[in-house]
Amino acid sequence: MATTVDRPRPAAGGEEGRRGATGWFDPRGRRMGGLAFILNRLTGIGLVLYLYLHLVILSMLARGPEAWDQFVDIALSPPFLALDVLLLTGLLIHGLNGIRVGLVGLGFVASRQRAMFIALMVVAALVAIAGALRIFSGE
Amino acid sequence: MTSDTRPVEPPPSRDEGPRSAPPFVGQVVSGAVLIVLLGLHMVAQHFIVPSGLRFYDDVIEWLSNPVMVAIEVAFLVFVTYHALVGVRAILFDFGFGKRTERLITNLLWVVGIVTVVYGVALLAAILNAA
Amino acid sequence: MTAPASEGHRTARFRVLRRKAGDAAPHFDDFDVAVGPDSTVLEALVAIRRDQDPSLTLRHSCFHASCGTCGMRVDGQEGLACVTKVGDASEVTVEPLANLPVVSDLVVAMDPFYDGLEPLGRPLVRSSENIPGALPDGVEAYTRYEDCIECGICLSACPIAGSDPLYVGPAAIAAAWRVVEEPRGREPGPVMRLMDDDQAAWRCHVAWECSEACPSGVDPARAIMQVRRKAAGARARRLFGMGGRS
Amino acid sequence: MSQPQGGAAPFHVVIIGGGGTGGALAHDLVLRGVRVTLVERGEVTSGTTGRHHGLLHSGARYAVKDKESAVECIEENMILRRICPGSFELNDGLFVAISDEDADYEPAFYEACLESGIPARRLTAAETLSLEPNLNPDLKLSVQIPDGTMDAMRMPLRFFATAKANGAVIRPWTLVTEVLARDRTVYGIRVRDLTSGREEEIAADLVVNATGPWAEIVARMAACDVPVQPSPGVLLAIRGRVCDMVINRLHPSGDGDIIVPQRGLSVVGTSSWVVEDPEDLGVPEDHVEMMYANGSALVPMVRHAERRAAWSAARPLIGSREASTGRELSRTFKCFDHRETDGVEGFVTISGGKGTTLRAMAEKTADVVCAKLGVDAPCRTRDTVLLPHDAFYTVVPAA
Repeated sequence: MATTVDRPRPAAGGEEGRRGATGWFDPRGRRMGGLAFILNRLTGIGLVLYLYLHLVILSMLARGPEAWDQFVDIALSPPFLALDVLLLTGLLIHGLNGIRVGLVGLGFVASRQRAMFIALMVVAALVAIAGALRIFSGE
Repeated sequence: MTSDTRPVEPPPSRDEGPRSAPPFVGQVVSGAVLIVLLGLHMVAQHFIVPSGLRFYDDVIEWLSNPVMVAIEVAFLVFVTYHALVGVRAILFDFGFGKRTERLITNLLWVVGIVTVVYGVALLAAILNAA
Repeated sequence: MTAPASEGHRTARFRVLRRKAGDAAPHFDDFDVAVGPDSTVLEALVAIRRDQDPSLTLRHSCFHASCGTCGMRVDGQEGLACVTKVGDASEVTVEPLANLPVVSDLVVAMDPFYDGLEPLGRPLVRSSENIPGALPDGVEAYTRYEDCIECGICLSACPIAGSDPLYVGPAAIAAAWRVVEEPRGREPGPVMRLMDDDQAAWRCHVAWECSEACPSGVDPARAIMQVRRKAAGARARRLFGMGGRS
Repeated sequence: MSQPQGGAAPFHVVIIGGGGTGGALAHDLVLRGVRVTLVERGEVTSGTTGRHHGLLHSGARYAVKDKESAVECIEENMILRRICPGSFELNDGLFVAISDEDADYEPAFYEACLESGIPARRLTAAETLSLEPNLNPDLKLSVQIPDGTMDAMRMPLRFFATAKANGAVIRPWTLVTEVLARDRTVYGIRVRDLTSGREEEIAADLVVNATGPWAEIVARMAACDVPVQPSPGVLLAIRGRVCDMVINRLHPSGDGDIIVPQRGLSVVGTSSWVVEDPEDLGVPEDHVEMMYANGSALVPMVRHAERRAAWSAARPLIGSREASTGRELSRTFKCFDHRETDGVEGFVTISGGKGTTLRAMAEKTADVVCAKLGVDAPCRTRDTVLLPHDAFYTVVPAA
């Protein structure tokens, strides 16, 4: 898209001035929306990894009741439950922020995006805490 | 008032033919669907199945309902799409250039199809084993 | 009748990122500068060049947030050095804008920024016009885009421009939306077609950094979302056979 | 020594100083077929040029006391409107009488405007307030004249852009370390490229010193003397446009008597004093206070407006060293051929003047330069429409 004009340029740093493909998750100097973006990406990557992990684990279901129920016993141990809380938190952040990105990103309520982010993240925190209590109470 | 002196050229027409709907819209739509499906999933786990969807027998019984199977397959399709478009966006940030980007898109299509096929086959295997 | 700015009440340390042609990597140089309660980062940098190191290169011109040349990163955040106060800081880190090629020290090359505006016919009007009646009602809503001072700060703050050199960047899309909202005789169709693109309006990830960083209140992020809304609406109308143009 | 290779152009002129005057001179000289290299220590327009209040003078300000400057201004005002389309807010200006004393000054002022060729229109208090409702409601009357608002950097940048496109070599970040002379004849300069630290010599048939308030310092490098007095003024930018026209106080030139709307800001100016070192101006807080006080006499809402920036710019005034405020010095410009003033050949200084007259200053200087070099080419800058400012960054220089 950007036109590339071959132009003599006494650049000391050349293209290195760019933050770079891995620079996006550097939170230094970022403002609220930038942090939301970083958070959304990190949770997104985490959820993709979880998706494939989940698909692998589910293959145990095909191996019959013993294999699966044995796994479920392990999965009910506190360290695993902590991972569940992490998963829930990631889902909440990604999903709720996603509502904001979807609305704002298509030109709706753009002027309220900041307030919306704060409100949604408060909801995420509350639901995550409630969920954590419920998960650990063993219900 | 006066205008600029350099003549304003009409922007060059783009020669790439009709473009597909922007991935962003797809992300929003699939994201919205996922919120609904995931909501159903959570409600089902914690309110319909009394002890949560955990043990083998519960799972098998859950899947004996064809509506639930349909929902699971839909979930798989949408979540795979949403995940891989997200991965594509992150990969595109490396600025590889148009050709590599096309390659990435095609590769991710393959990954997505394999994922869905694997998931459906797994579902079939689980139901067969039961 | 003069009170030099160097008559400061205290000393602040400035860590300035330096790089000259031929340097393998940039490095920080520390300078201690006398600052007063109203000192700006630009005044301090000019004092460093005058009193300590004449080889320090930086861009500046108007000293009042109108020319847009002194955009840089102060303590990691983009701003115009001429209106960025030193405040109570005892240490201030100064780096060139990100996402643009470094020419030397704090100087970046601006041509990639202007290249993004070129295909649009460079619609950023450099002076606000004063012809009563010539503009539509509620013109206040439109004129803010004319406040763009082409400083490149939005490009530096944008996380996408940070990694993808193909993205046209916030300023160009804001300029394009100005043409759509207020054509002033231009045909907005081709501009919309340029912006309805996955390297243009659709590339944005809604981080809103550009609008938060803009020293001139241009709000490019809102413009990007307006472009998308219009483009998506046009696509939807086409999809359902209601005609409409992109 | 890097001897610039001449193509068709036989002469090479080096200009020291990348302000409006240097840029306009580069533009003028390349149009006359002279090869030009311009060196500037920082970014172009980073000295006085970029810091001025962005007023396209009608000349009315000088009409009573300095008719020469007034005539110069109105002529250049009309030329710039033609060759820099899009660079100006054609908003006109008002000279507003607040006190009875101001009103008494009006007949002389109005007559002087007409005598200088400045179109002027008398307005009653009611007419004035209908144009600019934020003005002091106690105003007595006003005179409308063709002032305008410009972008202090982008208008001059168009001269640089056009010069560059026509083959001039513009070198910012290039510090002059020595003016090279032999037998009282200047033959080039030694520079340090600040982007790399490399030093080199640039040969020249003639060197022009266009460094504004730095003119005396640079002239001394060539053992010459220029009576330039840096005379700074404080300017104050407040948030918001308190007016759409340029508002001047109708009285003999004084401190804090003008408000220029600039984009979303209003610039109040200016004070005046004199300094020795153009590098060290400072922003005296009492001057800022004075801008607030005098600005609010014109437009009361200035009093409580948010301060966006306050800065100083040094006018390069020509005149006696004994001046104490700078106001008594002429606002016109002067071109010095140092063969006549100091017996040094190959060295010319241009100084004085103001942003509005940059083209005229360049024309006068280019005439002197061309006469010295024996180049017989007319000035073409009156009718050459300039490239837009951003071409300075995007244009690919002719090889």
